[in-house]
Amino acid sequence: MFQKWIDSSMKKSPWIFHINAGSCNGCDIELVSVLTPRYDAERFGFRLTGSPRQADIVVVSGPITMQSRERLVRTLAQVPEPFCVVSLGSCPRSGNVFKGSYAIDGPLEKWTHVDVSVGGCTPKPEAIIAALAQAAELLEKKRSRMHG
Amino acid sequence: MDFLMLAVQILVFPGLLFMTAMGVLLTGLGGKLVARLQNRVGPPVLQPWYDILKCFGKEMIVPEHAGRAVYIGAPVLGFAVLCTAGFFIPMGGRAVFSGTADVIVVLYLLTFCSVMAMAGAASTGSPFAGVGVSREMVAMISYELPFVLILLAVGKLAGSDTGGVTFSLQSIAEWQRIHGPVLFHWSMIPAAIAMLFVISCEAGLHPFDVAEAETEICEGLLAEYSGLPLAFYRLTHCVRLFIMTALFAALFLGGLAAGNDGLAVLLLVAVCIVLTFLCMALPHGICARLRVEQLFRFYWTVVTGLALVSLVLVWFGL
Amino acid sequence: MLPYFGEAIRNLFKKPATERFPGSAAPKAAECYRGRLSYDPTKCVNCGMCIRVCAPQCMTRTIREIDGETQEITFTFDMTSCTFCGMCADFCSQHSIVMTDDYMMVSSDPKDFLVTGSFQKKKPAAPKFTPEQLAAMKAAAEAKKKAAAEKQEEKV
Amino acid sequence: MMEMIYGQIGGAVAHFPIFAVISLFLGAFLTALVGKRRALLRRGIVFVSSLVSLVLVILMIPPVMSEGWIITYWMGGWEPVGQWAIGIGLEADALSLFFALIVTAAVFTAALYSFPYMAQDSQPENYYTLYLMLAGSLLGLVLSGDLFNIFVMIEIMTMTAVALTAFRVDYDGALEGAIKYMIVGSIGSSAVLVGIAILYSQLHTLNLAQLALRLPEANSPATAAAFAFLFVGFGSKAFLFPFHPLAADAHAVAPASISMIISGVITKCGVYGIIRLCYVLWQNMSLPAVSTAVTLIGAVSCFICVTMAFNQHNFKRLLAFHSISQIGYVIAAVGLGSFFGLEAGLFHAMNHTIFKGLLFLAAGAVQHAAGTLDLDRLGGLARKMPRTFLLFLIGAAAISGLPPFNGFASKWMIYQSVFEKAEESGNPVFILVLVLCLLSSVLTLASFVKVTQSVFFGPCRPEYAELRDVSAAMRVPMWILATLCVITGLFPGAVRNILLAPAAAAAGNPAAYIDAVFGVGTAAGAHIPEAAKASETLIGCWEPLSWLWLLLTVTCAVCFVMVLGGRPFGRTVQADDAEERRQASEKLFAGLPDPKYESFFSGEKAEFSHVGGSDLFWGFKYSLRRYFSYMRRWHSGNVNDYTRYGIAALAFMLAFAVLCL
Repeated sequence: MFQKWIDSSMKKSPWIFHINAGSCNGCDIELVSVLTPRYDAERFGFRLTGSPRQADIVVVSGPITMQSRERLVRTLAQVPEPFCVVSLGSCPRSGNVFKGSYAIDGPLEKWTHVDVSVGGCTPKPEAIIAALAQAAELLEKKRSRMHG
Repeated sequence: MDFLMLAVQILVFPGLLFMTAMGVLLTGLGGKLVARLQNRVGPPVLQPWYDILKCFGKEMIVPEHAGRAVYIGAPVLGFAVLCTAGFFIPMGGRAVFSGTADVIVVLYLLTFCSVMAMAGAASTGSPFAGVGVSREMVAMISYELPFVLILLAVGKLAGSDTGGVTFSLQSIAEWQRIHGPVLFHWSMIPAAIAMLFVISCEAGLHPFDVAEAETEICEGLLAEYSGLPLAFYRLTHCVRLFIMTALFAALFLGGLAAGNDGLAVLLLVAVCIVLTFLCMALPHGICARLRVEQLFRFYWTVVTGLALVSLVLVWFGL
Repeated sequence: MLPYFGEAIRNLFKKPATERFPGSAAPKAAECYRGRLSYDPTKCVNCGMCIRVCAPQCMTRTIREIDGETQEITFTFDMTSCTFCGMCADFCSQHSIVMTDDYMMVSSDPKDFLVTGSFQKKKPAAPKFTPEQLAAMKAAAEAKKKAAAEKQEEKV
Repeated sequence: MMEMIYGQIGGAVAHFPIFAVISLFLGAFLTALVGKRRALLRRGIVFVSSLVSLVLVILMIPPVMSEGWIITYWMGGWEPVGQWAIGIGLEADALSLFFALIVTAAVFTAALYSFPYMAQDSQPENYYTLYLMLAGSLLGLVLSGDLFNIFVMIEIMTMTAVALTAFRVDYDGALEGAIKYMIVGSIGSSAVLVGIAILYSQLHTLNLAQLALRLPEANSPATAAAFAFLFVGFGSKAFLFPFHPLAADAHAVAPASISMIISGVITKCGVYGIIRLCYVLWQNMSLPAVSTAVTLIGAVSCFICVTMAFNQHNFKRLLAFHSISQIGYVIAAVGLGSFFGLEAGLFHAMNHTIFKGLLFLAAGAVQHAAGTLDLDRLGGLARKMPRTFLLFLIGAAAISGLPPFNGFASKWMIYQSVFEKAEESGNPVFILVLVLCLLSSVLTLASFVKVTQSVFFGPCRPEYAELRDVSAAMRVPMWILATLCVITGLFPGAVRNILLAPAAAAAGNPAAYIDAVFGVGTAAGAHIPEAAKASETLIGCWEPLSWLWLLLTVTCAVCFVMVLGGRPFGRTVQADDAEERRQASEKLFAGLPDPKYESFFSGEKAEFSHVGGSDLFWGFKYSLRRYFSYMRRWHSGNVNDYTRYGIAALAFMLAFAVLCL
């Protein structure tokens, strides 16, 4: 019974950790604007944390550039289970206009399993909130799968 | 039989259960008020409870440089010591324990709680945590001076008729029962204002939480914490807010509901809510986080000045 | 007195300016907002201009022979690779690509991001003359024009 | 309040004071004689002599402390004739026995520590001879009832301490520290000598009891000058305000066991001298002028030393400055003149010897293992030396006054007594003193957080990778001190009744001191004020019951965590997509260790970076940078300045004494 409580609380307080894998900052500004009074993601318990150790949803933006690849994978390894990965905008999934360039290293899919992805080159904040809510739902399922 | 009564007092009423519930409620309400001040809807009032419960569910990663015993023990000990400090504060009438100098005991137990937070952070060995420890210590130095002056002022005022100085919260409560709350004596108004600032810095509330600055130093003290110890730190953060507001109520608004205890508890809750608004919501909604030496200079000049004013006034018997 | 103090207190009593998005419907986007593509295969003439102007090459075209002279052409637009610049919509002479205002492109599996459409197109009729004949006809026309020019000079 | 029993105590107990002192000096003589041959013989002699003196002092406690006897012993049987004390006498009343207990306990523990600590040093027999001479002189000073005998013991103490400071000559700065200590120490001793000369010229006697009898009515500017000289002499032994820079130079270079004795015991003899001076001889501590001056000196030296300790780079220099700031606490409490203040001061003096000794021994252990004491170059020793780390934590918690330890009990008694004195005397200087004391207690905590963070916590430096903890023999004395820390912290009431109340009563009651020498009733003739009323403030420390609940909540919380064993509450199977991520990171970090357990470096590879030493507390140091730069100029480090400050203090004290007394 206590496990169920914890699973439901996973959904209610998902903390976000944002990794900028070489993004043009368009998506980063949109992600932060989600916390402003107009869109207010905090009403669902979303909170931007500074350290991967306290992350539940890792939001990755930007095509995985060569420089940021190693740092991305290392930070993802340091996040405690269970957590979801959300790819923000077109770049992480396909490399967008930088596709095929020598400076980027494949879609995010190559490095980690992407749970939810948001389309749009700078997706609108409502789309981001919908994606985060979907990721939070996934968190609960992952947690319940984890303890059998 | 009184052992059982004491057990109930420890574990239920003014003890762990009541303090945790009040702490979580106050922090949640504070979060909501901050949101409303910023014209947004804000998280549900039980949000801190969900945060703590979620942290219980997360995996705990002990970094390789961390001393495992201190890593796990420090937050737990910090929380236990904080609750012990809570047992000394008369909540609605009488405290669980009361000695002759329990103001100094509360002061030192709160210091011990901060030291435990710092010990935990230092044990992880991460540079962010190291900077967090240094900032938390500077914050402690800055708010300890005015805090002591306020306690002296209240002790002096409350001891004026017994001819000495009382360091015991119990006798301060009795004095207020006779002469009315300390806050209503105009000479203590500056001390009350200074105490508001001390509460917000001691409980680590927004403009003064230089130690857990998530933007500048990646959660400072809690940079390496995840899972269960993190839950205890969040719990300590919530309960600390309640203990400081309850201390303010005990020091400045003691004897209002002299009669029955029920009214006194209700009054305590109301006072704590108002204080949460004043200390947590208002500053958070209005100004941004201070730098470390701005915080230090602010506390050692403005807040200490306020505390000194009321100490001098009380000293000359006003 | 304190900055924003008055405004903060006023906010306390105003209704918060938050869009209750998941509760209420998602607000409509601005009026010519470049959201998800919509592709109308019937209008498309497979000119390939969109593929030419698309910077991130988000569309792929596959042509399948059906029976000799008809081909089935399918276009798939990968929304996760699109930058929503609207170039394809501008250059599409037949206006078969239109940017709708649907911005809610959120899903877990990648297939939801693909906009596909296919149509069948007759092969163009075979040319009447073979290339050699064409060359010969051209040479004859050339000779005739030269002769006319010389006659012109004698008259002058 | 138990009354004093007069007359000569019968039986063997009368000879215990002289036996205790002689056993130490005899040990010194024997070590010099036969110590060169075998280490075991040497250690045996040292062990036996220090143990004998400790046991004798402990045996004296029941008669003197609880029954109220005052043991007097006359050298060579020269009993006083009429009201003239001819011979040199030892007089062990409750106050001197209290300090004797501190001396012998510290000497015994430091001896145990120095066996393994000095094992590799050359000529250990010289070390042990000087060590036992130092111990004997300390005990002699505390037990002697004759002022000149006290001066002789001061001389022996200073000279042996100087020699022992420079024992490890190859250690850089050792010789320089020793020379500075000798020069400034001799200034103090000569001040005491001049004081004794003036007193002898005025009163023609040097026996403490007779001085106490004759001084109140022989109040002339000369005796006031003598008081000033003696006060500055004893003050310099306790490294008080103008003499404190010397402490850092002397302690930082001495071997750990010796710096424990210097900071733990020699300073206490200075305090003992001042208490004897102001409470028993001149009985002028209750005068407002004297008590304000002494309390102010204590508070000022407390605050200055703690701010100086704040940005030290050397572990032992930091500890040295802290020991002087704790002595400042003791002097501030003693200077109050009230009975409760004296009790608080004595309690803090005892606690200080215990936790400061523990800290110095821990510093010695760190130096023994790591080889350096520079805070900027140490780091991450907690995982390599866990037991020393635990002992250091107990000492650090005790000195910064955290509740379950003894520092908290005595500091809290000091605050209460200072505020009561401020309340009763009404002059606001005591509020300033109280604020200075509370502020320095926070700064003490800050500097020990700094030491803990820079020496023990943080990632381990590569060069200390194969560092091992010190041997068990070194840790035994540290465990003794640690348990003392906890015991006196948990039961301050008991300590007060057994040790503190009789000692404070004896100090406040010069009449009994005189009667013990010259027979009952002599003091009554000369109008010696009756003993200061033992104030009835109920010191009820917070009851042990609350301890029970604190421990209960802690244990149930800890086992709650242990039961969970850190597993996130029943997690059994790895998250399903974790496998994918593991392969990806495997591909990228083939050779490197799994980054999951490295600390978060915002994505970078976790290299060695330790936040410690001087890059802590930037906010505080930046805000007070003008104060710190002034302080740095003032503590110049060359001996001429120190002597200049000493002479200036002497001149100021003379003027003050002659004018005000």
